[in-house]
Amino acid sequence: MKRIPWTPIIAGIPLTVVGIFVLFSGWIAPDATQQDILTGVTPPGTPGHPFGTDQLGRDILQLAIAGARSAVVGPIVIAFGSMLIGLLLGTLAGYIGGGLDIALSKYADLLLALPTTLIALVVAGLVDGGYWITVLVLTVLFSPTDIRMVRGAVIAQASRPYIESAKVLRLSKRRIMFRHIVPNVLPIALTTMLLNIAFALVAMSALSFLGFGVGPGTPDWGRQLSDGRDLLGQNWGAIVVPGVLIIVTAAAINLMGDWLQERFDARAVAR
Amino acid sequence: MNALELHDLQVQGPSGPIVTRMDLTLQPGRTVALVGESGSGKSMTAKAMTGLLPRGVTATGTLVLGDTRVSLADGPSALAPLRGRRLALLLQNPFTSLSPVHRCGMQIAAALPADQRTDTEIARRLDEVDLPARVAQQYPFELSGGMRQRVALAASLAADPQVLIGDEPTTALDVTTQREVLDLLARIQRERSMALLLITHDLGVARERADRILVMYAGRMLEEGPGDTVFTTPRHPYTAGLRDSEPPLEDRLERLPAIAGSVPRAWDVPVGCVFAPRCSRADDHCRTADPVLEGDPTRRVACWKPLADDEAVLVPQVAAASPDAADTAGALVSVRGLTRRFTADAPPALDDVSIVVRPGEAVGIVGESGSGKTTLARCLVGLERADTGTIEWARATDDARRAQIVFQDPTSALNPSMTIGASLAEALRAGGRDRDEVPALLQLVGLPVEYAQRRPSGLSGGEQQRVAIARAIAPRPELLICDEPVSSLDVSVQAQILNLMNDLREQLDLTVLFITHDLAVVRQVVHRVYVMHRGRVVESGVMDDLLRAPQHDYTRQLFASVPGRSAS
Amino acid sequence: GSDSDSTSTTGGTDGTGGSTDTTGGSASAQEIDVLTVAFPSSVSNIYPGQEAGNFNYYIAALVAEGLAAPDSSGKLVGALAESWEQPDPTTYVYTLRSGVTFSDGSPLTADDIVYSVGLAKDETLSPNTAYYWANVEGAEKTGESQVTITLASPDVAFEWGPVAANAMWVTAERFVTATNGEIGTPAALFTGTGPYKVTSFEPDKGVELERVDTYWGGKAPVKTVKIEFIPEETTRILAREAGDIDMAVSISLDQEQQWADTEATDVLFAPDKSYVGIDFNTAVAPFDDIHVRKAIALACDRVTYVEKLLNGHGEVATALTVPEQIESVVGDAAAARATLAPIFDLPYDLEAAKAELAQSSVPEGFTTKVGVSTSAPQVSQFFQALAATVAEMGITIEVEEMPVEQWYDTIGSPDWGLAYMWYFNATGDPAELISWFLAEGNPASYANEEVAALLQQQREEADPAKRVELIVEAQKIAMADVPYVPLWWGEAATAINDKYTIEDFGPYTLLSPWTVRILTKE
Amino acid sequence: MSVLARGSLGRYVAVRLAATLLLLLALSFIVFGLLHLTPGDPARNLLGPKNPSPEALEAIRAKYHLDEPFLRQYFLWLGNVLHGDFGTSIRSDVPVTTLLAERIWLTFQLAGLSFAITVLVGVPLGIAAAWRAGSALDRSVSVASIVGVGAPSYAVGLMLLYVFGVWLDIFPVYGSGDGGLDTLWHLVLPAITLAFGIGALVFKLTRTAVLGELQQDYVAFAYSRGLAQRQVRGLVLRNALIPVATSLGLVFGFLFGGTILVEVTFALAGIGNLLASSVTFKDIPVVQAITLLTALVIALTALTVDLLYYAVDPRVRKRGLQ
Ligand SMILES: Nc1ncnc2c1ncn2[C@@H]1O[C@H](COP(=O)(O)OP(=O)(O)OP(=O)(O)O)[C@@H](O)[C@H]1O
Ligand SMILES: Nc1ncnc2c1ncn2[C@@H]1O[C@H](COP(=O)(O)OP(=O)(O)OP(=O)(O)O)[C@@H](O)[C@H]1O
Ligand SMILES: [Mg+2]
Ligand SMILES: [Mg+2]
Repeated sequence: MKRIPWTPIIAGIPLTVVGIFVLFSGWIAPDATQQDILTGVTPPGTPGHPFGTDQLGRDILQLAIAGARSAVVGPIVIAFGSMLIGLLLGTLAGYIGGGLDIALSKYADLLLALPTTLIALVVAGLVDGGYWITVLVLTVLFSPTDIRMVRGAVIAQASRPYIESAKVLRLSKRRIMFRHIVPNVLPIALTTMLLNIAFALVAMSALSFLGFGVGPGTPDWGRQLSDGRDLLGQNWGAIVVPGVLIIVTAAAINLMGDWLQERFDARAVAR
Repeated sequence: MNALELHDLQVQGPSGPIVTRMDLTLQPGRTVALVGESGSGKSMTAKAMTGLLPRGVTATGTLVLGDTRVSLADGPSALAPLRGRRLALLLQNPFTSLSPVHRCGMQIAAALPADQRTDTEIARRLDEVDLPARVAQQYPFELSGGMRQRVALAASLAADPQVLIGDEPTTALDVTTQREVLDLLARIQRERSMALLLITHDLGVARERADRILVMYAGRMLEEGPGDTVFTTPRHPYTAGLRDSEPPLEDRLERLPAIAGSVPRAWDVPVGCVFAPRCSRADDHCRTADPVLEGDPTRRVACWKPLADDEAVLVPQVAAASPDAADTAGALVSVRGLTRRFTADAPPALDDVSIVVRPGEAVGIVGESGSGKTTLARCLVGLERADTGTIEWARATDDARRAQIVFQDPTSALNPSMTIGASLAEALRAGGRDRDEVPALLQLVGLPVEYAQRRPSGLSGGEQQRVAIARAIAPRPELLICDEPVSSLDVSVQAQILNLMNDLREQLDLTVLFITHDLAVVRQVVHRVYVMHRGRVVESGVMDDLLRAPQHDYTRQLFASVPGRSAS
Repeated sequence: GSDSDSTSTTGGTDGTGGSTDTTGGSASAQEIDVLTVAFPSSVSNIYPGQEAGNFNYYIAALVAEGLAAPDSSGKLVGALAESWEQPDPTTYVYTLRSGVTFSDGSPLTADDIVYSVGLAKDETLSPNTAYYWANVEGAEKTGESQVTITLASPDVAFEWGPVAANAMWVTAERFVTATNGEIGTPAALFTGTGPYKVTSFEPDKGVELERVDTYWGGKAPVKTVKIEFIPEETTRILAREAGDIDMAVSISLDQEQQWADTEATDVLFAPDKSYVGIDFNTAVAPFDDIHVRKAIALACDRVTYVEKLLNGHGEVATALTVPEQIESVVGDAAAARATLAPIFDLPYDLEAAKAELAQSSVPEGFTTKVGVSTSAPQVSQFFQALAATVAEMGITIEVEEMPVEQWYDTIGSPDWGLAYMWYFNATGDPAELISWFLAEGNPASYANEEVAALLQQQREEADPAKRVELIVEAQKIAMADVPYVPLWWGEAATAINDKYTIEDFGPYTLLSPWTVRILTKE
Repeated sequence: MSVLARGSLGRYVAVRLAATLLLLLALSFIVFGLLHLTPGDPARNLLGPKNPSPEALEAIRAKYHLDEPFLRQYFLWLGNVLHGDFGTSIRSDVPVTTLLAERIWLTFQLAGLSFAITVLVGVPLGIAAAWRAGSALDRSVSVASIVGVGAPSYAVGLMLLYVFGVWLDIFPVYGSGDGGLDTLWHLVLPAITLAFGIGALVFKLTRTAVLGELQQDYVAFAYSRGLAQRQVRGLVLRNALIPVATSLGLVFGFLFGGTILVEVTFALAGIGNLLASSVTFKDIPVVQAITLLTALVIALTALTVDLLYYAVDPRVRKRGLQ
């Protein structure tokens, strides 16, 4: 008699929906970027526009559906990328230790010390902004957190007997690190990653807010949200739709994260 | 009036029953021993009685403590007020039962009545368990296993409970300490007329200490009787089997008569008698009908074909001599003047230690806890650097095949995220062997083959240790170092493992450095021993000679304190 | 505000800007203890000579004055100078008003004026106004209360130089030396003859001003003016909602509706003399081809943009000059618009646009980019809309948003063939923008002798009416080549506590001592 | 044996501080370089969208050494810094030190307050939730935290503004008040906004850590000895604190460096606000000063974390900090 795992179901539904948006927006929202300036802003409930339109007469809902891709894919890449960096460098730093450790943690400090806006702006200025550049920058800027998390966890694992047995088997450092330690720090890394996806989602929308996001005309939740702020008076849909999408998606990701984490050995996470 | 009564305990695990139809009675000042193989449900019984079952495990039944009666179905909260003063539990694993970041003194004081939390009181409590006052200021990780367990004992006694449940409280201790601790327990018991439930796998301890003995198997109680008769005239074939597996100190047996097979999981026990599959006397009736515990209150047995007195006597086949001394060719490894000092204030862990191990030899190292055995072992396998001294190996290349080690603590010795199969396969590959030897390897250490798919967390202590041994021998190392390999195992497994050791030595002409505190055990395996004391080697020689005429008085004391034969 | 409130009715490009539509009912100058005003962005220096931007002009207008000042119709009248005459084209003689004192009570002297001219001309102390004085030889005291300013070459536009709205704020040397050369910084502040004196200034936080009771122009109704910098528009609205502020200048037209719906709030609109238009860099292909420029110009549906993107607050621009700059010369608002109408008149016509492109060097279309300041959302929307329109002609316009500072670099840069200008006219001089946009080194790299000659002429033409003709003529000729596409003339909206109103609120109001005009409704 | 003896704490700290200085040096160069690579010309920015006169541009460039070659500019700047002179803001012509003085303090208060909120709310809730895992409290707070992580800070900020600033009219809507308690009062809403997402993270980390400890044998043993909840909590928390403490160190750095959005939303004159505008303006001296300041704060918090580690974990103390 197995209990129904409600959490993944509850979290799964919105994620599936967003996933569908990402994959099939072309079909679901064909005229997302279709302008109709003569219509201009219309409130929610306008015929043909359940959530109204923006200044350029674009349908808020379709725009949001089309916006899922750039809103979600980037953050996932960021979180996953920074986790990989974190796992690699964090494990090296924690297990090999010594000069490498110092070097790596200095590197992490350096990254942590850089003001995000500055980097974002400089890169925007250098390479004409660009979505993937922003993603790359954020990946790098997110990694120090993962590096430190992993490093801490690795140091905790390294002194345990099973690692010592592995040493006695004269397994290569590489194997000990990536076959033995990494799987046991993976839970904490994955938790951080899932949280990072949510953070990256918000971070990217925040960059749009400061004017360093995707270019105008590109459908993107963050972009839509910051554009929508001006329309609050005329069409609340413009801010509510992308806002809710961001919050719900991030929440669902976290929920999923927690559930997965509980399925991992909680002990490994705490150590 | 009874100090504690347990009626019809049932413990339910997530994947099935763990303990079934268990009841027991404790009298003030009396000791009841609960013996059984690992996985038989001893710890779960203890945890159920204290309301400390892990998540997902529930219990039913009634617990009567003096005048209070608690239904275990009511959950842990019902037992909370009783813990400490009424009954306390001393856990099995001294390595994890103390908080790593709190000073020992503090952890003892925590359970003391508020007004008694003074340094002098703590010092007294430490002294009670024969620890110096300085330990109060030390952290658990600075102490060896034995010392930790004594700290733990002091802590569990702090609130002066009426009933103490010791879950293998002396498993990790060496004989001298074990005797001291057991004597200590007995004394405290007398002083407070405290009831003691002693969970152990050491039949010697049970026989020597218990007024009554309960024998558990696969979550069932198979036999109950007075401490002096249960093993002299066992009624249940299983009890007899246990007794026979126990190694004698006097002579070295050709082969320990171990019980075949391994313990069934508590939930996939066969229909009929749970022991039937391993029982030589079992017939169809045994395999179909489940016997209940019956007989007069003093002597109860759950068996369709109990042994008669004459069938119950033990006929040991004594071996001709101790294993032949190996050809005194070049040493496999020779250690000279090894010294290791961890902290400036404490005495050195190793103090000018020199030993030699020759190919094919089985060498023992005995000594009390804290004497430096583990440190020496760690130095040998390169996990610890010695301050001074040299280690010379016959095998030039420093690879997996030079030396392997089996650790004392099984619970953390296996990678929690790897399946048993993966761990073993890896070890095999490290020794240049093939991964499809895994099933053979598992059988070799007496584990069901399906275990290859399991992860360590699903195994009981003993099962984990077997895996650890399997991993250590997988690369077929020239030297196998065993640091207390059987100290947390029950006798039948121990017997199997000791036989295994000897088999392995013959099959793979394995050289073994066997570290233990149990002379009877070491007796069965080794030819020569080194006796260590406070980081020095105080005596060494051929086992038999040493037994016959121990030179150093520490050695004498060691022999004297072997359980089973009362100190007289 | 209530729906009956006429100010909340949007739309209507009737182009009769300048007329302030405030709620009816009589109002009078009553003592107001504190007036809290929220600016949408901070100033880092309150002396406009140091830093560009509009908002320090609004602050300086309360603190210091020039020799002349525009009246509500944009006509220059005496300020610190009672009167002035022009004996010859390069000489201006100003007669100072008597009895003027600085906020510390000390009297204003001719030497102060001379010093202030020097200050405005100084490149390091006043980088932002120096260019305006480049043509000025110098100023000298030619009498107890008389100052003479001489120019290198004739320039009738100079009259607008010594005006607080534009390029001169009179102070005294001693104030500047007292703060060892610093002006307008939080430490130094800024002292003038205006109706208020600054009591505190914290960048990104705000400015506090106290009324000067000795002001020659009489006692202003507002005792203390608190200026707060609140960059986030929604926060500004909430601040008004909570009654923490009385007034908000240059509110976002997108959120005009929210402002209007805010409790006890009126929204006043007035042209802000701003010009918004496309710049083509005629030196950069394909914009060196007039057909391409025409094609794009014809594709601009300017009427709709004003209607939709500005909610009708603004009007379709037909020239570089804004109507308010000629209103006082040609008579009234309507006449001004009539005069400017013929200068640039290419109505939206997609077919014509396609035809133009067909004749061009790139009949199949082309790809270009345009840099838009993040501070100009309507412009971004305009270009997105334009991009959508011209897409079907095979023209791809990539709109890139960037910080305002990076946008400056796009102006007249060879990397940006397509750019735009959002220009705030400081003066009422009809030649203000063209003397940049049609003169040498203009962002369009546009050159035309005929136009150049006309520009030179108008500089010397003393008769305003004739001068306007020259200016209009010059623009007609130039705009025929479409180096620029005027899009719209902007309107500024100001939200104010409906207890108060601003006396004939117009394009020049905030550039003159505006708090003097705050009235309390009966 | 001296304070700087090998392996001693004193030496460790000294080494770390030295390393931090190097870090700052490297950072200053990188930022200086990056700023040079960005498009835009400060002198031009000063003039705004006007017809720039070459003379004026020249004069400004000369005044701020913008006409010098890159390396020379950098070393000029560095030299002055070593003499304690951080230069003058190009944009406002005010000495950087005076410009930063009270802004730092404000941002510091903001970060500090929201750190306090994060810790005082996140950690206790995390503990409580782990203690009653699966309880209503646990579920509800977990859900809240889950939403919290996802909520864009400016959205949260505006929401809080509307509810507490306008509806309930408890807190001021904007600005930083006039010093002392009033400022703290003004900072409450911004601080909450800032603490929202990161607080959720801290809550999760704490919960996870405590849950992990609760599974340990020593907890069961403690209970079996009849220790009171309070005492057991003491044991568990000390153990759980170690992973949590590290994260908290990062948190403060994160908060201190991440105040921009909130400062803009709530119209606060902090360094975040200043940085945002100075970067786009290319006001090099200001950006340099703020960057280094942020870096310094972050480095110091990191050091504090390690010292905290040293204080709470005897194993580390035994091993000594490397
Ligand atoms: N946390 C758990 N959840 C579910 N089942 C468990 C858990 N821990 C142990 N078990 C199972 O319960 C059974 C009894 O375990 P228990 O620890 O009581 O055995 P034991 O007699 O104490 O063995 P040992 O002598 O090794 O301590 C074992 O088969 C084990 O697999
Ligand atoms: N990492 C360590 N730090 C400090 N002291 C240590 C450490 N490891 C061991 N010691 C000390 O070294 C001495 C010997 O320890 P060791 O574990 O070798 O003894 P042992 O013979 O293995 O004891 P046991 O039989 O209980 O395992 C003990 O007094 C212990 O306190
Ligand atoms: Mg057990
Ligand atoms: Mg040992």
